[in-house]
Amino acid sequence: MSPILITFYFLSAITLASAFLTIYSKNPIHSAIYLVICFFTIAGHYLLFNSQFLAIVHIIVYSGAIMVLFLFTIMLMNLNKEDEVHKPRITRLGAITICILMSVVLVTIFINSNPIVGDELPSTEDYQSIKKLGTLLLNEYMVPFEFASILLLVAMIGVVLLSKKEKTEK
Amino acid sequence: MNNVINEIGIENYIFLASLLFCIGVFGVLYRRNAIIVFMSIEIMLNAVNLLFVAFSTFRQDAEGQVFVFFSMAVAAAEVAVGLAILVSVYRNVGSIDIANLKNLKG
Amino acid sequence: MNTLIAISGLGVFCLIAEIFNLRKLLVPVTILGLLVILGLTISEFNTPELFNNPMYNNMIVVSKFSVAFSSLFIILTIFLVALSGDFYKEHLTKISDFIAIKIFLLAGAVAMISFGNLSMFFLGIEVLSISLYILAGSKRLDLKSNEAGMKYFLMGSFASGIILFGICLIYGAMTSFDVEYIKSLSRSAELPIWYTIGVILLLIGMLFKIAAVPFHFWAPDVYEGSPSMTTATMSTLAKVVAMATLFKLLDVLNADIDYKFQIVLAIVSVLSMTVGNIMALRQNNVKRMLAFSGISHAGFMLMALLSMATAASTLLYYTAAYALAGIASFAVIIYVTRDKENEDIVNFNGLGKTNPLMAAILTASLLSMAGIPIFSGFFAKFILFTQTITTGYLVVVIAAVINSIISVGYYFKLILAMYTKEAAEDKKAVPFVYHAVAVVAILLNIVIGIYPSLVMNLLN
Amino acid sequence: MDVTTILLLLLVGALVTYFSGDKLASKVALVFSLGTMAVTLYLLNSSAQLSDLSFYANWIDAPKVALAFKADGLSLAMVLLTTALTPLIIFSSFGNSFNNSKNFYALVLFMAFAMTGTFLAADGLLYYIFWELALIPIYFIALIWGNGDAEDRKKAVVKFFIYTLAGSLFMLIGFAYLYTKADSFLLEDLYKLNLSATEQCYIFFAFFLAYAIKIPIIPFHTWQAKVYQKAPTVGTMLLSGIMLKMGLYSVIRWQLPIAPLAAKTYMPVLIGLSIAGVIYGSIVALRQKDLKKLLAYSSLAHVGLIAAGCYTLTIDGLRGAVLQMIAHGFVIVGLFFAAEIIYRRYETRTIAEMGGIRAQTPRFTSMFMILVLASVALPGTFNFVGEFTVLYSLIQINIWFVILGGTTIILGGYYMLKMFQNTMLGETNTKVFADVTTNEAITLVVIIGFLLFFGLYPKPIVDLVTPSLHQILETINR
Amino acid sequence: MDKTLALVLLLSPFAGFLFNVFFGKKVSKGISGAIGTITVLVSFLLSICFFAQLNQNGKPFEISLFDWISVHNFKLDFGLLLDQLSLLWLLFVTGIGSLIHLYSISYMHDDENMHKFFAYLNLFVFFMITLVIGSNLLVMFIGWEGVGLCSYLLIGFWYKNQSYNDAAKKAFIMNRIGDLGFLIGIFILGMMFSTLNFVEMKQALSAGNENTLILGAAALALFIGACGKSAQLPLYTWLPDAMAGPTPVSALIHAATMVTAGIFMVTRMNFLFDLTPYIQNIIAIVGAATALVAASIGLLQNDIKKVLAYSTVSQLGLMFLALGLGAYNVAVFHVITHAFFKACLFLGSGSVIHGLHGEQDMRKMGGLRKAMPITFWTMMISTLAIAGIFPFAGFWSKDEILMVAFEHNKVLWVVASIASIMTAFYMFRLMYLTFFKDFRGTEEQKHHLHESPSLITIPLVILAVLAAIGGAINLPGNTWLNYFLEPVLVTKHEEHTLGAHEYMLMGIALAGAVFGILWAYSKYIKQAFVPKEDAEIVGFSKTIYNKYYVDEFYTFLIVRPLNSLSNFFRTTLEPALGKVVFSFGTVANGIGTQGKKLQTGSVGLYLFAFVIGIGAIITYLFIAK
Repeated sequence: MSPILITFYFLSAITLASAFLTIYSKNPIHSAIYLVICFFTIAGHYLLFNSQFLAIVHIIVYSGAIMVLFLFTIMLMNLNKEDEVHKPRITRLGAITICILMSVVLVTIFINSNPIVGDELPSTEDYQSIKKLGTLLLNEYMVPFEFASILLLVAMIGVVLLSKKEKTEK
Repeated sequence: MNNVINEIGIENYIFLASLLFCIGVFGVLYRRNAIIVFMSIEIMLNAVNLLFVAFSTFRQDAEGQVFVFFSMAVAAAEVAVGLAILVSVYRNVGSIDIANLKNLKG
Repeated sequence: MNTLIAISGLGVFCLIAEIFNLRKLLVPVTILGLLVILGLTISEFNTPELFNNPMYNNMIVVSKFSVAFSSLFIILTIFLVALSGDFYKEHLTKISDFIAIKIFLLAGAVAMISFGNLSMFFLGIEVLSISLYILAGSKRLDLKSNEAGMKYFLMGSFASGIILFGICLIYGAMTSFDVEYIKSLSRSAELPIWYTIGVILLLIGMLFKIAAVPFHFWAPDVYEGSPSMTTATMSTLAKVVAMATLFKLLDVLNADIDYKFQIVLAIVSVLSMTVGNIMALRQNNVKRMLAFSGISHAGFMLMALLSMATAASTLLYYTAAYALAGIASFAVIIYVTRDKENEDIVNFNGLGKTNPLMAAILTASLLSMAGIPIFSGFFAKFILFTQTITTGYLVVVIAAVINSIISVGYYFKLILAMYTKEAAEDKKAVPFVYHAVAVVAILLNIVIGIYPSLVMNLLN
Repeated sequence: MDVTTILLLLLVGALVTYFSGDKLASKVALVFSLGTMAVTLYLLNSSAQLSDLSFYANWIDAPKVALAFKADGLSLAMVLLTTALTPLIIFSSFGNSFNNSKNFYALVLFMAFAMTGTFLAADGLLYYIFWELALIPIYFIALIWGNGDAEDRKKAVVKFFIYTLAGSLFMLIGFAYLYTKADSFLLEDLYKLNLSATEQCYIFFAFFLAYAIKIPIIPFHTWQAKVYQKAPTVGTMLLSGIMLKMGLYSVIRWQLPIAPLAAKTYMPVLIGLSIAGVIYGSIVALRQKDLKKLLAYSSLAHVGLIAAGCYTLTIDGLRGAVLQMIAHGFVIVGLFFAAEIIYRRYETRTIAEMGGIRAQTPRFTSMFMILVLASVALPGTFNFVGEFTVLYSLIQINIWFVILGGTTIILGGYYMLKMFQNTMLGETNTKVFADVTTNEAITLVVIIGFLLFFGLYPKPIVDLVTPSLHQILETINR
Repeated sequence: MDKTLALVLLLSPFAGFLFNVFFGKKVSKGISGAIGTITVLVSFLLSICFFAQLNQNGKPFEISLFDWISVHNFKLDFGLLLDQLSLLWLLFVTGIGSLIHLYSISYMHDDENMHKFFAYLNLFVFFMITLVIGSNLLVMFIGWEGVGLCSYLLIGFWYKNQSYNDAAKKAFIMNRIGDLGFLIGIFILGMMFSTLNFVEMKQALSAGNENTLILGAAALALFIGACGKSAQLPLYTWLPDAMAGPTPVSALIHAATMVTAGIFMVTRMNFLFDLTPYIQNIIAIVGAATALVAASIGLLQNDIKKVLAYSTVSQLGLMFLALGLGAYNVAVFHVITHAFFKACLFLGSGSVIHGLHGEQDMRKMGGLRKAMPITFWTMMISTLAIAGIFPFAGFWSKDEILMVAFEHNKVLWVVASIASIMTAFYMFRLMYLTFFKDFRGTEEQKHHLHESPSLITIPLVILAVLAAIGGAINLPGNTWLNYFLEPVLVTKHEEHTLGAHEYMLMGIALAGAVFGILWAYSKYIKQAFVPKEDAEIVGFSKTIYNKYYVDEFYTFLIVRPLNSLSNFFRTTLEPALGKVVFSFGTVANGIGTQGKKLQTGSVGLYLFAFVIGIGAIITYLFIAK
């Protein structure tokens, strides 16, 4: 077993475990922490692929922005209690069954599928440096890039719209 | 540098992403705390992102990684909007238990 | 492409307008702008040099199909914006936000219909969805609106996850997001199974958007809880967009849909019709009823996908007929229920006497949805039936016919209320804009009903 | 000038009536309907070749639909029935006052327009559109201006609408299927189709559902009595006088020639069903307590016989059916009008509350009596000509059909005379019954005159319809 | 010219009808009656003209007025045929019709609706003429139904009495049963011959080679029609009830003319019936049975008109017996004589009823001989005629029937003879109860007893004379009628040679009649027996008195089941059918109601459904093979 493989299994284990614990822990704060761990391990995977830039961005966006937002909300709502009522048992059992079934189905399908012929691509070509990504993003993907700004704009207006108190009009 | 994916095997990443995705789905179904449900959805998105990068590396193609940026933008926007809605629900109901949202039915 | 840029520009203009306190002018100017954009779009229709001409790296593909549908979306948006002026007059401070979001929603819609790259598609659908989440929850003090927004958001982002997973698998198989590339490759090479799964997941995500059974549960709740204006948007514009995109995806991704998938489509279609219609029978809330009616119409539209070769024009016609009727009916519904607590059918009692014109328009639009000639709803269904029979799905057509019959039951419940019950209140004045929108919409509906070639020939 | 003039005139008439205001509406409608009748008569006499009156224009390219109106003896006879009955029906309503009468009369004219279109259309889809279009006005007429308890009425009318719509939607499937075969909806092209026996069978029954419900043939008749009872008399007249004939006409024009093999295969069943309707309708009518319902069931019995005639696939059957359609159209309008005259005075439709009217109103009694006699097909009335021909066609198929179908002679006499006895005869009623007004008398006299004249001299109508029926028969036997 | 005259002959009563309908109320009753009578008289006179003409040249006269109905294999015109048979009928229809019109002027004078009465009577004559002179079966059918209609109108003339209306309705409907048979007969013949014209059918049939089975069916169907109109078993029950109408109506329609239409039709179609001996047998048997049954019922009736009604049915039975035996001319002979004496009897009874102000029960009569001598004597003559006493008209015609019966079948002869004896008995019972002994009515009635006015007595006298001497048209040895009818009959009538055999039969018949008379005499004059009150009648007499309960039997067998079936259909089957048809809607609504419960509002559930949906689709597409 190569070190890479070991690293992969290790990271994967943590990813899955922390993801599971995110869902399973009763305290939302704990969930958030587990989620952060999960995100970090995913960043680890990115690093494993040698895409450092993406890993950084990932950490900044998810752990930095999204998780902060989550935590902020949790704090705001004062949710750090463990008093959540569970769904009825039948629902929970159903959820477990369905998810296991679904994983089994997906995995079965993928196992049964034709093995991908791993054609050796020349590893010399640069495909994931910051420069390459930047060029790609601002040339070919210029339109979606701009469009993403509209997306963010919409989200921004939306959030303002949803939270803004209305002035009673004259 | 050797392609990492060839060593680990793309299938493994597919399995990992699938499992992660399923865990996300499981969370959505399992919990009734809206914020945890959101988190589960984030896990799902991350699972997909992971797979994107894996494919990108496997194919030696940068587009997948570009797409991840968009996906992140979307995730951020969604979370922002979702939390805004969540907050206004919380203000009105005083709870973020999705099982309590049963006024509309029938 | 120009359309998309112009629309985005218009959206930004709306935001800027607020800064300069141009709120009163906002609606007319926006409509004017949309009309100009409509003209621009239509002018593209007969300029083949734009087609198949890769611009912006094939991110946006302009074709007759996309232009036709874009025009339809713009027309619908014009109606919706026109109605907004009165609808949001209580929230004047926010009106530019509302309008801007609607315009961006349109931008998302246009991106969805004219995408040349799956990233555009994904961003488009997200812009559309996020706009709708916001609009659904926009009545922040209203519990129902909150609930609707919450439910829609939860389920919508879940569906986004599914769609994203699908795209990811497609990418894994194709190494590209470019649809032309995918299209050509999907015909030739031996594909890994991820591709098919990816396609299926993507389509399931779209089925969620059009509210097909069993992914329909959100629709009635969200339609009922959202502000009526949003419901109108969702049931007309959003549904049409999702449907057109679903068609385009099918067309692009899966050059030859295999038989098994057709069976799935047929089953989902029949289920949607049946569940939608049967559930609509016992509803008291008009918006909820129309939500179920929308589910059944989604079923009908899915039927069109069984014969892909001719589906484009059929779908254009059906969606146009359905959306125009929907706009007309929502204009009346919004007018009737604008100062009511809810949208129950009792609010419509005696409308035939207090306001015969509005009652007549609502009747006409319901008849169109039920598929009575001379309204375009009839032709839409008829053409659909003809094509489906040609393809050989007689059973589906028979199910569709039975469903049409059921649907008459609940459409008539509303008509009966208007004409046979006594009104609870006196006649009240109708703002001009409701009349205008309702009349124009239903007239358009009748015009394409009397002369279907107008629309049917566009995409041939 | 061609048949579209009639259609346009009716449509314009409907619009003008709508805009003429409540006071003038009835008169305007009458003028327009009389105008259409005049035009119809003029057209019938103006041209040596009826086919000159046809009209063709393209309408929709894909699917290929044309504005095709075919004028042959059969359709013109039916158009004449429509345009002749419409003024009568409108005129008969002069004694009533309706709320919103402009809407009411506009709807009546619009319905006449749709029905005329149905009779004329030579393109399947166009025909279907008119067919459905005729349903909407009658729905509103019955719903808004009907009588009796609103909830009951609503139920009955909605049932009627959904039921008829249900049937016709299956016809639509039939047409869609035919289109996939012929790539055209034109009557001629559909006639030319070579369908296999199974296909014909499907088409036949898809059409049959629509027609059986509209005609109605048992057991598809359940909507009928209630709707007749609840609709305003004008609506009932339109329904029973003309609209039922749409179904029968369509059997002859569309169902039989397109799917002749199926018609031949299932002939005994179809005739049997129709005749069962005759007997069933008559028996149910025996004990009806409501005058309009009784007339409804009598109508069920009569149209059953007409339908049986159609399905014999003989020239006598078809011709008799057409003659009987016209005759029945007039007589049933007259009878419903008589019921309305009684209602105007006694405000009841319950037979038990009538009786003893004869002494007070000899004129009305005589006219009512003649209508009753015409309805039981006494020789000398037009109805006899039709009934005779139909029965004669039945015996060409099987003697038992004529024996069973002929029971209408006995049972019809029984329930009609019983009804007449209970409504008109007996000790003089204590309630005053004013004799008929001039307007009412004119309507009745016109109907009676028509029935008696053509009863003795049916030749003009026979000569009008026979050639086209022969053509259709040729198509059936192709 | 002849055509015009024929049209006048036909339309004259119709003109009278129109006049009385439209202007009858405005003119005085006398004028109304006079117009009614004169129009019929015109027809009578014209009939005489035509008769004279025909008698001279022997050529039947046929005209076609206009095309009427056409079916695929033939066209029917509206045509008239004036031949020996139709003219014979025309003569006595219009003749007796004129007399009865005349009679009615006085009889109906007190009725407020007299103009209507005359209108109906005129209409009846018009239809009767149509029936008689139609050149094809369908024109005959117009008249056939038309007279039925007039019969309906006239029976229910006093429309305020619902039981009269019931009687009218019953008459009409029972007639219609026969009419259906008639129509079917017409259809079969039309199918076979492609014509309904009598002359053409006769020619076609003489060509031969026809399927006797189908011919038999046609003949049977026609005979059923005749049964309805001529009140034969089993359709006879309407005729006694029809006595609800005014007496002149009973005389004209229900004795002299309309009820003989069946005989006319069978005679008209003799060429058909001759080819179907089975049917002829049936006719003979039905006729004989009717004669016996009706006569036996007549024995015990107490209503003067009912007695006459049953006697009519019985006599019609005898005529059908003759028809069944192929002796058409004999039947026609009896029709004519019967028309005379029965019309006279009815008018006489009308005179009695008139005198007693509407009393019809013989138990309340008696001793009227002195008060109403003319009535008594005319009725006596007619009674003798009907009883078959030499040399009155009835003797000759009835004797011929018995003779024919004897020749063919002894059983039928016995039956007919018994019926004749019964006839003699009940007719004299009628006479004795009415005119002899003492008056049994109220004092007031007695006080008002008077002979009827001359307008009533004149027709009586004329008819009595005819009843006395009418037999002269076909005396043995001077068989004018037989010769006259020869052209229209297929089978030639072989001449009776009056041998000992025949004289013996005559003797037996006469003796039987005398026996009946004596029997009646001993019972009602000697023993002065007066029939008991209804309640006291017991045993078999009660059965007879109640007409063998045939009406009740019909009610039980047909009317009641029909009504309960109708009730069942109306109250049970119709709603049930409606429910079944609309169960579709009910089920859909039910599912909708249940479905609403599924839509719980819980996002969790919705997501579950979502995931299950995905799972199902993927499983179906990728796992399931």
